[in-house]
Amino acid sequence: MPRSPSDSSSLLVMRGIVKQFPGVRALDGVNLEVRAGEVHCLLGQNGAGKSTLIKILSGAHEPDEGEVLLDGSPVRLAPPTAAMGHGIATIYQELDLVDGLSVTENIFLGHEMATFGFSRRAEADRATAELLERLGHGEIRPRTEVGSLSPAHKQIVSMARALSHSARVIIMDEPSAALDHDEVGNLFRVIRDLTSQGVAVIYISHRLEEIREIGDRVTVLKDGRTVAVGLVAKDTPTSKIVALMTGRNVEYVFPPRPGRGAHDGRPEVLRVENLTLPGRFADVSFSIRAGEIVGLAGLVGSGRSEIIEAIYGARRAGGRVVLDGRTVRPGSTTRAVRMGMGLAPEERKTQALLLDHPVAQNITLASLSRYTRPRWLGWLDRRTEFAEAERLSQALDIRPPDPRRPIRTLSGGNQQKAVLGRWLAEDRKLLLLDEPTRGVDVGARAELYALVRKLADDGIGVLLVSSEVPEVLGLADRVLVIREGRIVHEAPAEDLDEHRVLDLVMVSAGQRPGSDVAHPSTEGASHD
Amino acid sequence: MTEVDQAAPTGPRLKAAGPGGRFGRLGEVRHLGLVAALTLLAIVGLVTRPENFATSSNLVSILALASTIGVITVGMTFVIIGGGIDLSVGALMALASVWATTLATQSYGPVVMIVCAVLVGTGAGLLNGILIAYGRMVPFIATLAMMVAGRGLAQRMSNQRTQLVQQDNSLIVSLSTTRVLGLPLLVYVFALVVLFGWLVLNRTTFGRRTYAVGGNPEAARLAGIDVRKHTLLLYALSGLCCGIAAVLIMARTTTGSSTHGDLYELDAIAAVIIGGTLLSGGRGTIIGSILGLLIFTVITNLFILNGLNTADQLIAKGAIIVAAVLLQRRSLKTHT
Amino acid sequence: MTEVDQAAPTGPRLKAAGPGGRFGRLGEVRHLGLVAALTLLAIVGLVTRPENFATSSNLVSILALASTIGVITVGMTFVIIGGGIDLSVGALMALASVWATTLATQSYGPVVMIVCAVLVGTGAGLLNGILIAYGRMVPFIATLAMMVAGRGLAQRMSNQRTQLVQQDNSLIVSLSTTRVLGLPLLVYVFALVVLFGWLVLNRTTFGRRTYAVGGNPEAARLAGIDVRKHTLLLYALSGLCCGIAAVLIMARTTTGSSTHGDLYELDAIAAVIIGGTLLSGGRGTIIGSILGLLIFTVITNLFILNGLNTADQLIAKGAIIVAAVLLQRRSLKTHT
Amino acid sequence: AGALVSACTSNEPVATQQASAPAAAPAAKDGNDAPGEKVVIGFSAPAADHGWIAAISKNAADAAKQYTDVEFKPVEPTNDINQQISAVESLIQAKVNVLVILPNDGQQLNQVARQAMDAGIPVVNVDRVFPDKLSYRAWIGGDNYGMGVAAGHHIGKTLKDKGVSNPVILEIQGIATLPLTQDRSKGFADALKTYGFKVTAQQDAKFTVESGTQVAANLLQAHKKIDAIWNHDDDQGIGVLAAIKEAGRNEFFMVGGAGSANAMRDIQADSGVLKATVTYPPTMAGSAIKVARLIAQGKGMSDLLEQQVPQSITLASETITKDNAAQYLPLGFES
Ligand SMILES: Nc1ncnc2c1ncn2[C@@H]1O[C@H](COP(=O)(O)OP(=O)(O)OP(=O)(O)O)[C@@H](O)[C@H]1O
Ligand SMILES: Nc1ncnc2c1ncn2[C@@H]1O[C@H](COP(=O)(O)OP(=O)(O)OP(=O)(O)O)[C@@H](O)[C@H]1O
Ligand SMILES: [Mg+2]
Ligand SMILES: [Mg+2]
Repeated sequence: MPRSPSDSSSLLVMRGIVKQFPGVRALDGVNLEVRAGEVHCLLGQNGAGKSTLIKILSGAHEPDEGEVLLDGSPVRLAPPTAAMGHGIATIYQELDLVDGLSVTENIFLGHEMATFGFSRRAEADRATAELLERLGHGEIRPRTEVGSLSPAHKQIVSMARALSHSARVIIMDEPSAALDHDEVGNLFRVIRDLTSQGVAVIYISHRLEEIREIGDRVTVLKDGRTVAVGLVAKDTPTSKIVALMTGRNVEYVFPPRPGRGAHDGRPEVLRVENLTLPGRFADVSFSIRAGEIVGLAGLVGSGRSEIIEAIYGARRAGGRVVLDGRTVRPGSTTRAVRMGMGLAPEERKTQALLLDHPVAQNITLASLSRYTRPRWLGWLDRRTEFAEAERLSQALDIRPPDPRRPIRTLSGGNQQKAVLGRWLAEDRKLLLLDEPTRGVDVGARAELYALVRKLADDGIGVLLVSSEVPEVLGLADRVLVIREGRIVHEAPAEDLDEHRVLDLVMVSAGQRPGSDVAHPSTEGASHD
Repeated sequence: MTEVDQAAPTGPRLKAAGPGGRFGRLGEVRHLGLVAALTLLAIVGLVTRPENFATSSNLVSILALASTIGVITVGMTFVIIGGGIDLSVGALMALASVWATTLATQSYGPVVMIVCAVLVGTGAGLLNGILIAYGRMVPFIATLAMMVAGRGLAQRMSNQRTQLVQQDNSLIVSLSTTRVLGLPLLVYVFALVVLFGWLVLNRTTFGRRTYAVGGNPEAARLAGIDVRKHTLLLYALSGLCCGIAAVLIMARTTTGSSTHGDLYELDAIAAVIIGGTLLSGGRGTIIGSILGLLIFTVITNLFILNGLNTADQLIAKGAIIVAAVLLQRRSLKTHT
Repeated sequence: MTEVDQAAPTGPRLKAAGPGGRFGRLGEVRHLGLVAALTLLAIVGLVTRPENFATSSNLVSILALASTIGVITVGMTFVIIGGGIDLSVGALMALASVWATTLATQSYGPVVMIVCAVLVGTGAGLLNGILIAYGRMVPFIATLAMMVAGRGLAQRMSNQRTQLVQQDNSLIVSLSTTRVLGLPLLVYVFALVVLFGWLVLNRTTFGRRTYAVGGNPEAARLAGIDVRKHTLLLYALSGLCCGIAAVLIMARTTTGSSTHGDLYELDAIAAVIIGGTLLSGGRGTIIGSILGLLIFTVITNLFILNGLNTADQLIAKGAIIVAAVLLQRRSLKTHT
Repeated sequence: AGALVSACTSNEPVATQQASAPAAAPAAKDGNDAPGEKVVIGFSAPAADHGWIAAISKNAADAAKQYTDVEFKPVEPTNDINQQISAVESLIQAKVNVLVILPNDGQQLNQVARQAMDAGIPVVNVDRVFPDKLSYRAWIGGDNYGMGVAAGHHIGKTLKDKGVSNPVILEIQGIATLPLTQDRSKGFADALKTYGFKVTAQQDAKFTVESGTQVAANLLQAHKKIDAIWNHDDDQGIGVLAAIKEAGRNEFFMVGGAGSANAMRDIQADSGVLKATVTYPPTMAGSAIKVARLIAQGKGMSDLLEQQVPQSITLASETITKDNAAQYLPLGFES
């Protein structure tokens, strides 16, 4: 590969970039230098300013100060069309697709193939099919409505869209957050393909092992400033990067777990019998004991989230769910909560948060009736409520430590802590955690792991879903491996390693896991 | 994720961040704009009609005019914050007023009439709620159907005639004619409803849940809130307000009629939105809605005092709405 | 990604999975429900009035009735898919009809009258667009203000009188009286507008971008679309449709009047929503809206054919709207 | 001569009938028009969204302008009862000398009119009557029942003369929920009954041109052969006629209502189906202003023997046909 670190011809240079938001100085003099044909990684804690920086590059924000040089000459990148004109394409962190439009239309949105305003649809469809083929996802059909795609496929479409611009610089803001191991490998293949053609890739991720695998050089941001520029990825130890990011030494390790068989005598918190939702999952049976953390491992689309949601009553499914000896009637989250369950859902922003509301109100949302007096009147004792929220946010070390701030202004990791905090206000018997660390930085992760373990030690049962196999293996006591909606293996975490899990998880050789993501829903349609 | 913000789908805002920020302050600042607009209108009143505008009897008249629709606006605020909309309010008020003034009902005396109006309003509101929460109909269509059918039923019950409140039941009329401390009783009813609405919205779990249900129904559901039941209750509450408003309009006009409350739905929705509540739900205040409503009422009063003709009055009203909103925007900007 | 679905905030859907799915088929299936509702209505018509309903003159009459508001519905579909709403349509049609029938305008002959109506509609629509896209006003409020002011201006211009189209300009009236292949010309105008709207919405970049602007304005902006300009154009388009509708209503009633198009805004919005367009924007079809509108027109026709009185008409209309929506839901369910 | 059936079936017990054709010009024969003590006349009417109501407001203003001793104080016209109540309240507060009120609904405005009377402000009630006699000093208005009767007689007689049996007679009302509409329909039905006829179908068209077109278009589909139509209002009649023309129907004749200049011209030209109209003169508003002035100044009507203005004045509804259209044309209001 034509990559030489000595090649000093910088394609893109940013100098002294400042960006001020009302009340926040998101960027405070950031420098960045990117070379042609390299994968330049941008690292930093949640809220460090990574997304803001790349939004300046993509023309979505205008910087307050500083300059951007492309090929040595200063350029103006706003509005987004200008950045595109300069050959800069972006895959945003928040999926930026239009659900109501087809795959093709999303990919060519803003730069449609058209004659006198009329779309040349066949031609665009062909181009789309080629792009998707190149990304290894020929099975996504160009005319499919994007809203019906799984998150992983949406991510692929976003990528295809960036490629459609034939850009010189492609920015990827946490592209792997919605992808599983296999998909990430696929993504890396595409990235290598791009860099070999001289395209520069700016890559953002909180998964440090990915940086090691794909990255050439690393720039680290902290609190809106550059703390390290152009470190060579292969040569810098992870611990050093983490120290640069967080300003302290975080052990990227999991809390110790109680020994094998520690839970044997303890009561069953949850028992699931033959849980079935046709077309999604079938015959799921397992149990969780008090103090136990059970992990669900599987590929994206294997049905883990749906199993969790069915247990919680958010989806109706056949079978039986028993919580603490009592059968849970399906179909009502209200009942599930009353019986002692709690769910930290997969998509924080859409499924858990009231973005405009203060942190405090987000924390107390599920336990409001605790602060009423008298209860039947529903009269809120707001002082007690606030005190409780404050206590929890301190206990969870939510930063900034002001429960009155709208939760929108917090970084992802801190938002996630508030979501967990919601279930700590009241005694829970079972916590269902779906991708609890998605988009959360290393430092915050370690804290979350410790918190979950502590909750378990206090006697709560935990069901954990994560697409990061090491996380499941590191945190859970016992692991259930899910494939195509069925439990295919169950073992204590100590008895498994990453390779073994990946083998179990894979669908029979030759078949792409991605193709499964789309099919069950189609089948479901024809069954009914 | 961009909020699908129906209210302002075009703003080139980023993720609706920005001024939406601080909670308490936002409230205050929003109201500041409305108060400024009201003050401006008052100044216009004082300048153009110095001898009429600021008289206590005129102010009482403004409040009395605002009472009926004001009660409805309180219910509408709940519904809109909860992510819905209620087009049936005017029709439900008419229906309740007709039902309560049929000869049959009137024969039981004023208390039964009041109970009847309130029950009819609440019942029809419940039906709205059932269609929306359990029949999963779009609120706009469900309440539109209710609006149409409600007026039809009212016409049918009243035989398309205006029904007088009979002499025996003049207790109801006394709500409008009896004054305490210079204010007709119906203004007190209005004030009580506003106070009650404010307390429920700001001080009870029901109110808190209303914001959650409107702001992010999925999150509310996953937090264990029974979103459907809550939605049902919101429409019932709006219906209840229509029932109370029916009593007030009976008191004020001494009649029940299928023509009462024509286009109240538009006025109430406009007041709520001018008051800073998002049409997409999850935000808003009772105080804002009431200020919005008062702006409309004062505008009307100024027109009456100045004897503008219909045409000019409409033109001016349109212009004032635009001006008030832009003024409010301005005061928001300078404060963030 | 849960769509913040203003339309159905209560559904216990997860991640908008479920029927929202396939594109082409969805379209078909949605329309299937509407077609089923229309068919049912037609059967009712055939059974109750066998000698009147299915006559060609009655069908022509239904189409002619649907033409005016149909043209407006096309514009409304664009605005709502683009994430907005336009309450001013009825008023703009009235204003355009009045402006085009003033003595001054009429003296220039029919062509100038038509141009005048279209320009007035488009101009007022542009003003809506400016207020919303650049003044960042909430569409509901901006177009409400325009509705109020538009009617006022129309009343002022016409001196609150009905203005007759003069004998010299009867070319305009001939749009309604001249028939080609049995259909009055105005039905062709309607059909052309629908065809044009369909082409623009489905086959041009402008149309596809409208979905993006309504469905995810932030994504549209990041894709380099000028969201504000696009929004502006959407309201101008709606205004243009009002101008065309004004010509049709002039042809049909032989007058311009400030009372034309009363409550058209509600009817048009209802037709669009019944047709499957989300009030929150980003989804919808022209065909659906037109089918929705036809349902309303056929209902009215059936009522009058059967001699129902107003009260019963209203009650039945409310019930039919509910039934149609539930029927549509059912047909959606069985197909996914 | 046309079937001039004078409306002697007034439902007002103390009605004073005016001469058959109202005087075309305000008569200034006596001292009553000479400037007297200054009076402030408050005026409230529904919003003018319609030719007849517009003529009401205009006639009132024109009549007031004739007198130097009258200060005319109109308030914002509105179609919302609640607002009209406030408007009248504001006039009471402004302490006008006399009030002229055309209420949106007599019953609903009764209370506030009573307040005015109690406060010593005489109220002249125009057209839609207050149910409580204590609420007004004088009432002046058209004869809605009589109007229906006139239309019924005209249609009945014409059809009888033609020898039609079982005729199809359609009625297009104004706003169905107004008492005046119900009075008109009752008079119409009663008069038809004397000929053994009845109304085949009835729809309401909200007093607007557009609604007139729509209702008529549908009614024409519902009835393949029609003998006569009575349309309550000449304004909405423009729309009705447009629909008839569009459908190319002419097997029937139509009678209008209210008496717009436009309708009279059509009748005079005898070019279409409109053969007659029954009047409901908006000049009543001008007369009301005159009456109000006299009441405030304590004068009587000089043609009458009484010292005071009568309590009730019912205008006759007259039938205008091709024969007498020319005579009435100056009194017709422009739509
Ligand atoms: N539009 C905005 N208005 C106000 N503050 C903002 C806005 N966008 C970002 N911020 C703030 O700027 C800071 C940097 O945010 P940014 O999204 O760039 O962080 P990030 O490094 O991408 O974090 P993450 O890893 O969680 O994605 C944060 O404090 C954030 O709250
Ligand atoms: N929005 C959607 N529309 C259609 N099908 C969906 C959607 N979301 C998920 N699915 C389908 O549901 C099935 C299970 O998805 P689920 O989200 O439960 O999987 P998962 O293992 O939790 O994966 P992830 O890690 O993405 O959450 C998959 O077949 C997927 O294709
Ligand atoms: Mg980020
Ligand atoms: Mg999942």
